[in-house]
Amino acid sequence: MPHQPPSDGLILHDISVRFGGLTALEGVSLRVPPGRTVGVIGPNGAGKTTLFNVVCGFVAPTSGQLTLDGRPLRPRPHQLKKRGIARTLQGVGLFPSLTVLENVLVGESDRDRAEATLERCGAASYRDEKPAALPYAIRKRVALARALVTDPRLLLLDEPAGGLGVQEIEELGELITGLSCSVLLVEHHMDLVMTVCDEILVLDFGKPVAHGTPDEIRTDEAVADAYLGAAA
Amino acid sequence: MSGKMKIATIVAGVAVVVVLTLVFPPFRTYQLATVGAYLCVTAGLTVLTGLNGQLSLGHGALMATGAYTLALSVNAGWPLTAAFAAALVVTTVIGGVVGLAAARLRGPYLAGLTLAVAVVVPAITSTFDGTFNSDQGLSVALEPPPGTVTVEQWQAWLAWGAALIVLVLLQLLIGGRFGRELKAVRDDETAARLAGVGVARTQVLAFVVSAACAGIGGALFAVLAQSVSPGAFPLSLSLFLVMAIVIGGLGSLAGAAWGAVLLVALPALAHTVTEGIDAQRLEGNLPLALFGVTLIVVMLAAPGGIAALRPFKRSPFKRSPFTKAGLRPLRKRSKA
Amino acid sequence: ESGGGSGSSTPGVTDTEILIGTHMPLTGPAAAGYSKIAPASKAYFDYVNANGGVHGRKITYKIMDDTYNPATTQQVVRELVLQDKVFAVLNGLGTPTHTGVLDFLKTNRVPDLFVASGSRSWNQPDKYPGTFGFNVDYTVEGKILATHVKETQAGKKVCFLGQDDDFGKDSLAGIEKILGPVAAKQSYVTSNPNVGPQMGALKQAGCQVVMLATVPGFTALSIGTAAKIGFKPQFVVSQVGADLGTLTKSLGAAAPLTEGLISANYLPLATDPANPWIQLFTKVNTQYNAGAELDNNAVYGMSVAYLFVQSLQSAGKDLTRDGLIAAVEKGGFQGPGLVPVRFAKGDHSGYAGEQLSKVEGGKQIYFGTPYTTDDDAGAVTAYTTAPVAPPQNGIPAAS
Amino acid sequence: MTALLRTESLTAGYGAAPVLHEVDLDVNTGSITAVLGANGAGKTTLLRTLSGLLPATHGRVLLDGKDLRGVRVEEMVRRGVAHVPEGRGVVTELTVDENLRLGGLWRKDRADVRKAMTEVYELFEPLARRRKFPGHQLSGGERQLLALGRALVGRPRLLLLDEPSLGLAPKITAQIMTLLGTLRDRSGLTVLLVEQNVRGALAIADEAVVLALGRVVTRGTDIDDEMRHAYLGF
Amino acid sequence: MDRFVFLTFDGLSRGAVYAAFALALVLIWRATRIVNFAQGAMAVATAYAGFEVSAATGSYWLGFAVAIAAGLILGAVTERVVMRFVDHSSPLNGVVVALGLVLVIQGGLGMIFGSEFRPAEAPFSRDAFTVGGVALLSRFDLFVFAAVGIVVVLLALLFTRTHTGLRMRAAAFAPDVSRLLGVNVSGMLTLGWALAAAVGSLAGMLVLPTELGLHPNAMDIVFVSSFTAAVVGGLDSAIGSVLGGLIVGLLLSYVSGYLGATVAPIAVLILLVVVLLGRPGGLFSRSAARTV
Ligand SMILES: Nc1ncnc2c1ncn2[C@@H]1O[C@H](COP(=O)(O)OP(=O)(O)OP(=O)(O)O)[C@@H](O)[C@H]1O
Ligand SMILES: Nc1ncnc2c1ncn2[C@@H]1O[C@H](COP(=O)(O)OP(=O)(O)OP(=O)(O)O)[C@@H](O)[C@H]1O
Ligand SMILES: [Mg+2]
Ligand SMILES: [Mg+2]
Repeated sequence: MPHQPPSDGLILHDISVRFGGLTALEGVSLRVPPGRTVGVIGPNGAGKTTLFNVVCGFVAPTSGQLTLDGRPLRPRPHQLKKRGIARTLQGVGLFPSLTVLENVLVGESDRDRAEATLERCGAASYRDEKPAALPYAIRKRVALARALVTDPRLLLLDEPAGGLGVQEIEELGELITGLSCSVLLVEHHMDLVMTVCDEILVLDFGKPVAHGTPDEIRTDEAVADAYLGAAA
Repeated sequence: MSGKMKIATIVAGVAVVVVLTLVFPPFRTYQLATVGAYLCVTAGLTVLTGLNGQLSLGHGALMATGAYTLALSVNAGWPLTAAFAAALVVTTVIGGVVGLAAARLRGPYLAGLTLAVAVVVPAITSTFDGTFNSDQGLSVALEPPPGTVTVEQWQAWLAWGAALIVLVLLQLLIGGRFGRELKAVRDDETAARLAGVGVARTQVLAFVVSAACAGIGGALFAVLAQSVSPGAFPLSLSLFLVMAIVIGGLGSLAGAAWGAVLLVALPALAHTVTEGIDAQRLEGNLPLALFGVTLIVVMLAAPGGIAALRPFKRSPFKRSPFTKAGLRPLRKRSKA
Repeated sequence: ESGGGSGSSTPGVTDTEILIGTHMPLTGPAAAGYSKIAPASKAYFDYVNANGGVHGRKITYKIMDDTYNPATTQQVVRELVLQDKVFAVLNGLGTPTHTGVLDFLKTNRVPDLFVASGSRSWNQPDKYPGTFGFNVDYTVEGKILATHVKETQAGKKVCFLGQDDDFGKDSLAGIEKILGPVAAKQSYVTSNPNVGPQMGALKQAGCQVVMLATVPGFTALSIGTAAKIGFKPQFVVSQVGADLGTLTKSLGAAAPLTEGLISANYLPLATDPANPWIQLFTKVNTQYNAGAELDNNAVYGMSVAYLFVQSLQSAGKDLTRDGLIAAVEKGGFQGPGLVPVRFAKGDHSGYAGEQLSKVEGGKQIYFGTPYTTDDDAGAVTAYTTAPVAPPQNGIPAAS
Repeated sequence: MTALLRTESLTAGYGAAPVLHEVDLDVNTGSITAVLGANGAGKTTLLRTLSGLLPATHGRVLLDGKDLRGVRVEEMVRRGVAHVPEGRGVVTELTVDENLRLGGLWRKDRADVRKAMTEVYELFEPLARRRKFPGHQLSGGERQLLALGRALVGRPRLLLLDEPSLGLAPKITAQIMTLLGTLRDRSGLTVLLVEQNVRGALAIADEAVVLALGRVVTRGTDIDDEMRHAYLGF
Repeated sequence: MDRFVFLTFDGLSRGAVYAAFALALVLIWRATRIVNFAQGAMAVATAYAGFEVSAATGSYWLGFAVAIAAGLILGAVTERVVMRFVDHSSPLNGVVVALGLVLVIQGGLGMIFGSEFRPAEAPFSRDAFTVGGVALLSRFDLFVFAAVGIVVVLLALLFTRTHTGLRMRAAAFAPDVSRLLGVNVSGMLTLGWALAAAVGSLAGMLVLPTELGLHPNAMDIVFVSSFTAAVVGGLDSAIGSVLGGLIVGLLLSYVSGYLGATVAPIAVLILLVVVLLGRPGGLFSRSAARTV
């Protein structure tokens, strides 16, 4: 897809978020360069989703700055589309009363594009069904299609592999690798994270504990300790 | 049904009604006119409440706004079309103001606010009684209908002409992108935001659209009654409007049409059925109770409303509410 | 068409039947009291029908419930006129409700007789030639009550509490015509059943006489609230809100508070068994009103029906709408009223005045003579003609 | 070993067409049975039918040899069956503590409920930090832990788990799998474990059942390669 | 100053009455997530029963007990016979059925008792104690305050301290999950309705003596004011509803006293707008729910 390569992508600078007495993020800095895939991992409750919420404007950071392509980002969720950002939710977040196709059309009302995106995500054959009756995996594909249809420059994926089978995850990996936009990926499925990410940020209790390439992270002691456990 | 088919159905339906006005006796024609006026309101309300999930218990007050605006304009010597335009503009503005407040509120809190709007009408008419003439209201000086047309026919044509315009415009509006956005906001605000839908904007717009429809409906009522007074727009009117769209079938214009018919037909039927019985205390009370029973029975038997009934497909009685509850996906319920 | 001479072409009239209708609140908050009126009228018509009817025609009275909602009134009156084709509308109740159908009834040339409200709107013969009032109008009443206050309570501080509509305003206008500006005035709305702030203000203003233009529920509430805060003025209450039976029921154990209450009325009181009219109405009531209690509302309903039968008798066998209106305008009716109805060519207002009543020993009784006056600057004068007795069979004779 | 749970030609679905077809199952006391299958195979439907959320259209379910037909959903937990549904089912309006209490409300042994709650808090440290927080503030994984912990507070005999690893960090997933093994060995807990994390599930399972299009296509202690390729995609 | 004091006490005693009824609304909201529009009509029906018994036996307190008991029964029956068969996939279905019930009850009461006002006696004197010529509160007002206070405390204890309260809340929020956890959801709903209707009946017994009297529609206006009060306070908070009731009562009193009775509804609307724009979930709402 031909579009202007962004000058310098998304930059988070020293972001902190507090909810009352609870520190959800503390001093997180991160750059998502154009076209690259950056993974964010960490134990449950480490603040990954909160990080996404900051980028999307659902949560105002207690301190720190955000810039997108050199311009400050003061996001409002429904204006993300205009700035070329799209996001999937940790659950599924489909509109139950709309059909699969209509769900995608909410993101982008061009019918041909919507159908093409559904096709690309492998959900085209369900276009006229309501989400409730679909298997979880299909619903996740539709949710992905709804984010992708806006043709974003930055895509935020919150646990896209949750609930998917082995083969499904492989297909998802291929799809992510094939994307030309930059991707910020939160995921607990290590195989996927390790194969698709160019670099990975590890959070624990809201603080960055490691940052590096998949290989570096795989062998990092602290990460194994806090997150991967014996399974790594 | 495709959008074009739906519009064709609307036009055909209105045409049938107009033919009926030529053959019906005057009172039936007047009832048809009333149905047409109600239809404008229920159609707008079903867009707001059915499609966008915002409950308004104050649409009676918006109707009053339209009715009073028309009355004041006509009495100031404006032609009827200009008076209708004025009613439309004023209710749109008021609807926008209420909608702005409503967009922040959910569920019973929205119900509470709109309820307060509904009960404020008499207070306003008596506080500014120089303009609105308190409880007694205003009479509307209308020119007699042209030619040999009877008053009732003229009223019916006016009402159904307006209903035609309202329905076609609403169908165009909800058949496309706006309709999807309304439902998206109702289903999941967070996901809607992320998909680029301005939630507050959509909600205010929905309120404005439905207020405009209510204004037109109210203005038609002023024409039908040739008078307006606060007593004609009580809280019960607002509640009945909500009942009508739910019983008719929430969220579809067909449901709104059923609702409008029921608003006129049900009380009349309840009265007719009980007419033979005249014991002092039953009079009035029996039809009232019968009306209530009908509402409950219909709601239990046809939870999707009349418009959703497919009599030959499957009996609604067969579905037990318990297995139904079991079917609900857990995911949606627990918001997890 | 209504000008046609033959009975068959007049809507609602056949050789054997006259169909008339009315609108009343039978249900809803306004139904209290009022819902008894129409059944009483109907009972009287049944009595007349059982005794041969009027000119051989039986009267059928169709009562429509409008719940005091003007929009419903529109519906039901149209149903009566367009669908049922009633000959006339009788005793439609309520100012806001009935105001809305005046034009419709006029357009359809339907006689609109004896409207049940004291508004002055019914008396516009030029604008609404078919509409006639029945109740004494609120201004006339205000003048009469105020005259009594002026005579018996001279020098006292007189205040006013009224409903926030025509009823209150017209009453106050009448009162102030006689007394000049009152010392303090307050108003209430039916949607807020707490008159604490108002009574508090009147107490603080040092009012000694409080004149009420209130519906019965609010009369009771006002008296009760006043007592609650230790405020015991002389209450002078409009007939609309002074029916002792209703007040007693509302007040329950506090009913003794009504002692000494001054009001006025133009019809015999149901609690006066010596009155021949009450005797007649009691008889009709037991026979034809399903054992309902004969209270002042029922007396009112029967009096309306009596006046209507008088009008029919006077209109003659060849019944037309214009004929009926002409007969009413001819006037000269004598019936249960303590004062005459004023009907004439240029006057469509109802009863011309009232007689004062007082609650004594738990009973509402008349005292003094009836008075009449107009709603303008006219003097309040005593009416001394003795009341008539009802005809032997209880049915007005053809005149 | 005896069969704690047994199904006989169990058939169930949501509309006219069944989703589950004639499923026969034997789950031995004190065993872990992994239920595997592609997305949409009917795993969730199977668990919902077992716990009574979805009525069976045909066939029957036996617990301890007793037919469960007519037993109400709320009764199941008293018979020792705990179902952790797909999508967690945390009551988001209640606090973490209240959610946990809810898991043991039906039990008479109050002291043991308190003990069980303490154990859960020790086991799932993120929950301990959030006792008084309303459920809606929790992260996805924390909710999953809460649902699981809540089931444990009831000290069930039979645990029906629908993708417990969904949204959990690898370390915690491993911890939970170990925990299941321990509970099985120590207190004879029986588990029916629906998992997409096939490797992890098979590592602790005594037996595996593979569903495809609502039918049992294979079962046993180990799944051969052909089956793996055909139904599990690896 | 005297006037202000008088109006304050007048508003408080009126507000206590709204609070009582708002409590019933809050209770049923917490137990079933339904705003019961039939609450007023149900309360009137049981009050008729109560006052009928009082009149027959001459004992106010016997009638009082009968009214509360009738509330319990009516609530339970309403849930068992009607409400449980309502399809709750749209929250409006329950609202419509409740409105249908209002018509049935009001029609039924009209048929049985007629539409005249009947006296609703108060158990204690309604004559206010006066201090320096200013009327403050009556014995009856104190009774109302006490009753409302007790109910608030009991409700708070029920919901926060008891297992049953937890079950009721869980059943209301997540019926399916609750059933999986062994909660008898249908029983909880019945209990919720029964309790709410009983509190409604209590409120009715407290409200009606201050109204025009007993009448099928007697609670219509009270319902509106009390619903407003509950919304102002926050529907999830018993304390909030009491505070909301007192605020609405005071506002109505001050406005009627200083500006005139006519403008009172306008003042209520303004109050709602101001409160809800600041706190869309009422004064006592908790922080907004996390949605992502
Ligand atoms: N709106 C909020 N109010 C209060 N606390 C919050 C809020 N949002 C998040 N938190 C808390 O902040 C912490 C981080 O939450 P977050 O959802 O970002 O975790 P996460 O890294 O996405 O975890 P998971 O992998 O389980 O999804 C959690 O402990 C959560 O309880
Ligand atoms: N509520 C429902 N209404 C109708 N059909 C449904 C419903 N829930 C599930 N289905 C259908 O039943 C089939 C089996 O679904 P089920 O959820 O049991 O699969 P699963 O094996 O749990 O898959 P997943 O791995 O995606 O959770 C699917 O084809 C699905 O479309
Ligand atoms: Mg997360
Ligand atoms: Mg599943």
